[in-house]
Amino acid sequence: MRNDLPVMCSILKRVEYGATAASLTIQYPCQFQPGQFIMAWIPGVDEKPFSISRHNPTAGTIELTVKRLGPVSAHIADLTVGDRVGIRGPYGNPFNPQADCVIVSGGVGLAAVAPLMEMFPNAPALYGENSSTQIMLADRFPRMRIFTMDGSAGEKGFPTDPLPEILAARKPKVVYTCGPEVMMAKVARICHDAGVAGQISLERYMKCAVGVCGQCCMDGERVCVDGPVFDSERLLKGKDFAFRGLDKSGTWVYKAQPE
Amino acid sequence: MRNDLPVMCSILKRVEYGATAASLTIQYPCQFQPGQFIMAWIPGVDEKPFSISRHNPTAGTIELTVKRLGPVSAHIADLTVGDRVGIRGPYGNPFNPQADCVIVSGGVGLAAVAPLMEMFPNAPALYGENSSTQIMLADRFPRMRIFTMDGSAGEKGFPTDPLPEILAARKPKVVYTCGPEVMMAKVARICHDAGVAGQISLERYMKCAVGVCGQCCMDGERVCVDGPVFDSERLLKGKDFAFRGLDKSGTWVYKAQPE
Amino acid sequence: MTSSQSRDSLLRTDLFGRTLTSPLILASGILGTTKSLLKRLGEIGAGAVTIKSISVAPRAGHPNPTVLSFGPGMINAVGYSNPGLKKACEEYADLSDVACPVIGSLIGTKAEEFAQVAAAFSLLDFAAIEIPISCPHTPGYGKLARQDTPEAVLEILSIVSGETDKPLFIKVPAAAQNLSELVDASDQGGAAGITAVNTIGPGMLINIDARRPYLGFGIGGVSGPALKPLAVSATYAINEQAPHLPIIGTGGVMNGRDAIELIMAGATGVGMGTAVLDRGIEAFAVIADEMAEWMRDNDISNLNEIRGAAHAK
Amino acid sequence: MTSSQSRDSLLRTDLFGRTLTSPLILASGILGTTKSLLKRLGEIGAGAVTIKSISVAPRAGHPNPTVLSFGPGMINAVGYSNPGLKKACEEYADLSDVACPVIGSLIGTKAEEFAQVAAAFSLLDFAAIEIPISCPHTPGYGKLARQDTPEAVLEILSIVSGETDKPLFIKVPAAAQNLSELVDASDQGGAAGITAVNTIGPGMLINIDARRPYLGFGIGGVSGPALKPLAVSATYAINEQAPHLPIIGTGGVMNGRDAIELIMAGATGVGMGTAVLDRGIEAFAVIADEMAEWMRDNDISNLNEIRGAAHAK
Ligand SMILES: Cc1cc2nc3c(=O)[nH]c(=O)nc-3n(C[C@H](O)[C@H](O)[C@H](O)COP(=O)(O)OP(=O)(O)OC[C@H]3O[C@@H](n4cnc5c(N)ncnc54)[C@H](O)[C@@H]3O)c2cc1C
Ligand SMILES: Cc1cc2nc3c(=O)[nH]c(=O)nc-3n(C[C@H](O)[C@H](O)[C@H](O)COP(=O)(O)OP(=O)(O)OC[C@H]3O[C@@H](n4cnc5c(N)ncnc54)[C@H](O)[C@@H]3O)c2cc1C
Ligand SMILES: Cc1cc2nc3c(=O)[nH]c(=O)nc-3n(C[C@H](O)[C@H](O)[C@H](O)COP(=O)(O)O)c2cc1C
Ligand SMILES: Cc1cc2nc3c(=O)[nH]c(=O)nc-3n(C[C@H](O)[C@H](O)[C@H](O)COP(=O)(O)O)c2cc1C
Ligand code: FES
Ligand code: FES
Repeated sequence: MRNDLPVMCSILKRVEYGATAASLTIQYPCQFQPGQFIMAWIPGVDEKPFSISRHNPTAGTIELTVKRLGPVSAHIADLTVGDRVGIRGPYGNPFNPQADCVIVSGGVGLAAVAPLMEMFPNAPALYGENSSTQIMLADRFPRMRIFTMDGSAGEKGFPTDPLPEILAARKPKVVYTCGPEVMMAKVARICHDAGVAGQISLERYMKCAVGVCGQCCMDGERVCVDGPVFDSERLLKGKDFAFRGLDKSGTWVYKAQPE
Repeated sequence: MRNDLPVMCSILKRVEYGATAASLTIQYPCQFQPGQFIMAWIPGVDEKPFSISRHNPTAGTIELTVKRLGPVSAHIADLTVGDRVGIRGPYGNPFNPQADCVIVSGGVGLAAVAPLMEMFPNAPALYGENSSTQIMLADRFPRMRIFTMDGSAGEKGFPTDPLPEILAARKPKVVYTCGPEVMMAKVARICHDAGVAGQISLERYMKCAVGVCGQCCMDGERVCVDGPVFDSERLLKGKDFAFRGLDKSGTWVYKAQPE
Repeated sequence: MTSSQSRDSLLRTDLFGRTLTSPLILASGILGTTKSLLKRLGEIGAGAVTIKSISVAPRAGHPNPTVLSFGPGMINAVGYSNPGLKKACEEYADLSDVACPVIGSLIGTKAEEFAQVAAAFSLLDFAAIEIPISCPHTPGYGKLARQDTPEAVLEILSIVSGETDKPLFIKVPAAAQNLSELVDASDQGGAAGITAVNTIGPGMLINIDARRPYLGFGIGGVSGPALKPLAVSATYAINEQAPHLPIIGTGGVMNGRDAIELIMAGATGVGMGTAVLDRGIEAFAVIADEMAEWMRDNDISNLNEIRGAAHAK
Repeated sequence: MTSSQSRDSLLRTDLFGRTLTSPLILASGILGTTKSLLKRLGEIGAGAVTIKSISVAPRAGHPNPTVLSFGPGMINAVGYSNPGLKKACEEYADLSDVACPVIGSLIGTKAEEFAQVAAAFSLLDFAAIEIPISCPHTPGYGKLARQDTPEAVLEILSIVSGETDKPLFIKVPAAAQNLSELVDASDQGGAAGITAVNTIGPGMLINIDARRPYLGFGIGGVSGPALKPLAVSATYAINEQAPHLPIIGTGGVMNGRDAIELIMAGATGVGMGTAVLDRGIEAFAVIADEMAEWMRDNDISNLNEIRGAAHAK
């Protein structure tokens, strides 16, 4: 069996996005495919999954982009250069990268698709936030179309708004998406209607990240190893997508239903 | 750490030498260098070290040549085609093979040097037994000089008798020897006097065969991993060679002194 | 003739009054969080599946990291996270679409809790109930609550069997000094069998750069290859002592040879957990294939022919 | 400044009233059969060496195989083979040419035997005496004779300390349910420290083709990487409970990081056995180098700075 214990890694760089989020560049040489995630451990606190938002194999670094949502994410987003964080991974079943694509993200879901946006700079990239203060990675991706609900930056509305039109016009091979599950459900249905494949990166509460504990179950699949990237058609056929997930105790928590 | 558990292996062939000994060909693909040994396990009985007397890498076989001395060796020598025996190894520090050599063996010590005799068919090979009924491997090595104490076969006397003369005549680079320790002590002194290097394969009671249990100790070295092949000069400088060895309990047993 | 025998006919195993298609049983705490996972495991070919242990009240478990692979095995301190009895009864209310028998795993800190879970489980379609008295890392339960004594086993069995007629399996600790007493107590208390073993612990690993234990809870239990010798030894000893008690031998089974090893030690069922990490969720099919192949190669047509075969005659 | 500190000054360790050049101590039963081996280990740089355990009468031990490497660790059932007290006293009569302190390991089946070995050892130049009450596979000794109870520990300590003033170390079992009681008893009985841990067992591995346990004795104890979590956990717990008792943390140390891990758990000395298989007899030098390198990289100038560092504050 492999030794897969978290390794303490130094933060080399830190970029802040308003008060809500930060990107951290971390020394952690590894193999990586877009869509994969690592487990980040704050000793004595907790350990949670985070997407790799950028990989630099030459420098041996990864970047995490973390939104402050609760104590763990806040702790990680607060790490400064020279601090160390425990890392294990990467884990998970990646996106199947195809150049002829459209990329849709919402909130910190941007982190998961950022490596695809870097790989395919010419693909349309739609990214939504509630408001201008939350916008991340704008310097890195100057060409992405930004949507805010309050119209305080970019276009007003949801990143899914122009999607049917774009699909009709470009007929891409695939749509990649990561973000709030209501948003992804919308993407899935739009893809279905347009006859375009969708690849959806899901989030569930994770413990082991290696397919053993059953914590991240949805529709009998394990998001950590069978996912996090799933075919949208497969998700639409199941019953848990955009419907429910297990909390820490293994109790089903029901999600806000897609309108 | 390696998995080094004995594997049950089939006996493919069996050759008997009078009532005292037998050679067994065993299916056991492995890497091997002359001088190395394996541990042979009879489940429910015991496990003991035996030299590999022949290695056929193409067929994936090894041959053991076993003299009936006690219950374990008798049990192994009695195995017949189709029986299985547990094997782990090969173990030990091999001979350093040089073509310009002389090979001296006594009794079942022949097993340890047989691969060298095969490798260097033109090197003088001297082999001694008490009497004709004990002679082994004579078909495989028709050119070896056989000595018996009772003169019932080959030349009468010890295989060490002509050694000083041969060394003086050929000035070989090295003498290889395996056999009773009194004989090997004689070889060591003859080599020393002639200024020729000697490589001596020792036997000690072994348990682990991997350098851990301390059972096979002599002069602070472990015969199983530091040996079984030692430089004769190194042995002459120590105090345990041809003097004593540990028995099963770890008690020193003193050997018959070389005359 | 044997050499063409089907996997199912080679591996068919009678346990707790059911006939399993394979002796390979999902161990408790691995994947057994939802019915959808049990269903998937049944389709893959597990002989039976055990649910993650259930307590009366929901438990969030220990903070992460809770499960880590460290080379010789895994170390875990999940801390019995579970949704509690009420939600579990909803989840497992209808097990008809799980293709194999389901074993309920029941935990409690005191008499009323054992009784309550047992009574509720009794109404569900569980083929058997397993009672771990042996967890090395959850306060209030198992070893940390000294449930691993013969007295505690007798008491728990008497409470539980007062509430249900289902076959009861006591899950014993690894390397237990008092194993024979625990087996006696299980037998006297009317257990239908023994699951041997739980993880070995308490164990701890420290990240020296962080100067902290890796596990959120600090201590945990070791499973996987590191545990196998303890599982084989316990199975062998229990089978020697109480040959009439079926054993679910559990610990470190990673391939078909390991499974056969536990059966030769005397196991009837073979629990597997950590194998899912190394061999994937398909382990229950792949390892069954490996067992069948070994059996065909060795002219064994039924596991009964080799059960306990390693015992000195 | 620290970054150029010598290995010896980094690793210097005070234990049983002696100053060791390194905390790395040869564990009992590995290589400690002859004075010539102890001498070699001292030259290589072991901080101290423990002899193979000695009983009054010679013991041939269990039949072979007695020591096997199985991947996650080693399993052994040597069975306390030893030449007996008389021969041992001859072998160890003069230890002046062993460059490091030598620890005598003492076993017995009854009071007179403990007394006899202790009295004889008292006259030898041992720096300390270790008493394993924890062997999982030798009838008459350790766990198989229930020497792993607080009562037995108190009795053995009172007998042995009646015969010798040497510092006494009680060697405790791995994953002991009663560890805290054993530590209390050791402390009350006047032990100078604890060695934690012995091999975990009973363990068994079966060769399914032979249909037989691999070990000649059937059952044995597991050492090496599989054991490390149990050694770390025991060391941590003992240090938490009795911070005044020095601990020789032993189990699964294979490299410098493992040794530091035990020290952060609270160990003063670090026992090593199985490492000799993987890292060679030079392990005592190589692993000391690895420790020193980590210390320099982390600006640690003395092991006291990190001893017990993993404990929750
Ligand atoms: C595969 C995977 C990849 C992930 N990648 C990233 C990433 O790149 N960047 C990142 O910041 N996070 C990512 N996450 C989420 C991350 O693991 C944590 O769940 C998140 O940071 C919240 O953790 P916390 O402990 O700080 O907050 P918690 O204490 O868990 O939650 C605090 C509050 O936030 C709410 N909350 C938690 N998660 C969400 C959510 N996703 N959407 C809306 N509300 C939420 C909770 O309900 C709660 O009210 C990923 C998760 C998965 C499974
Ligand atoms: C590295 C190594 C390689 C070996 N290679 C071979 C080999 O190729 N073939 C082989 O047959 N044996 C070989 N041996 C010896 C073998 O391991 C056994 O020791 C031997 O077979 C006797 O074992 P036993 O249990 O049958 O007899 P035991 O019960 O150990 O001994 C029976 C009787 O024979 C005596 N005896 C034991 N060994 C010897 C000996 N070497 N010389 C004289 N008397 C002895 C004993 O004192 C006793 O009286 C080797 C040993 C070592 C250490
Ligand atoms: C992550 C994890 C969680 C576990 N949870 C439980 C549990 O809830 N109840 C239980 O009885 N055993 C639990 N166990 C123990 C397993 O059921 C099993 O006895 C042990 O892991 C040994 O089997 P393995 O080596 O095949 O994993 C758990 C083990 C692991 C690895
Ligand atoms: C081959 C072998 C023999 C052992 N013999 C003894 C012994 O005689 N006395 C003893 O106290 N411990 C004995 N032990 C236990 C070791 O001293 C040590 O506690 C254990 O091996 C764990 O350390 P390790 O993982 O570094 O090997 C033995 C261990 C092995 C592997
Ligand atoms: S997080 Fe454990 S199975 Fe996915
Ligand atoms: S036989 Fe064990 S050290 Fe050589």
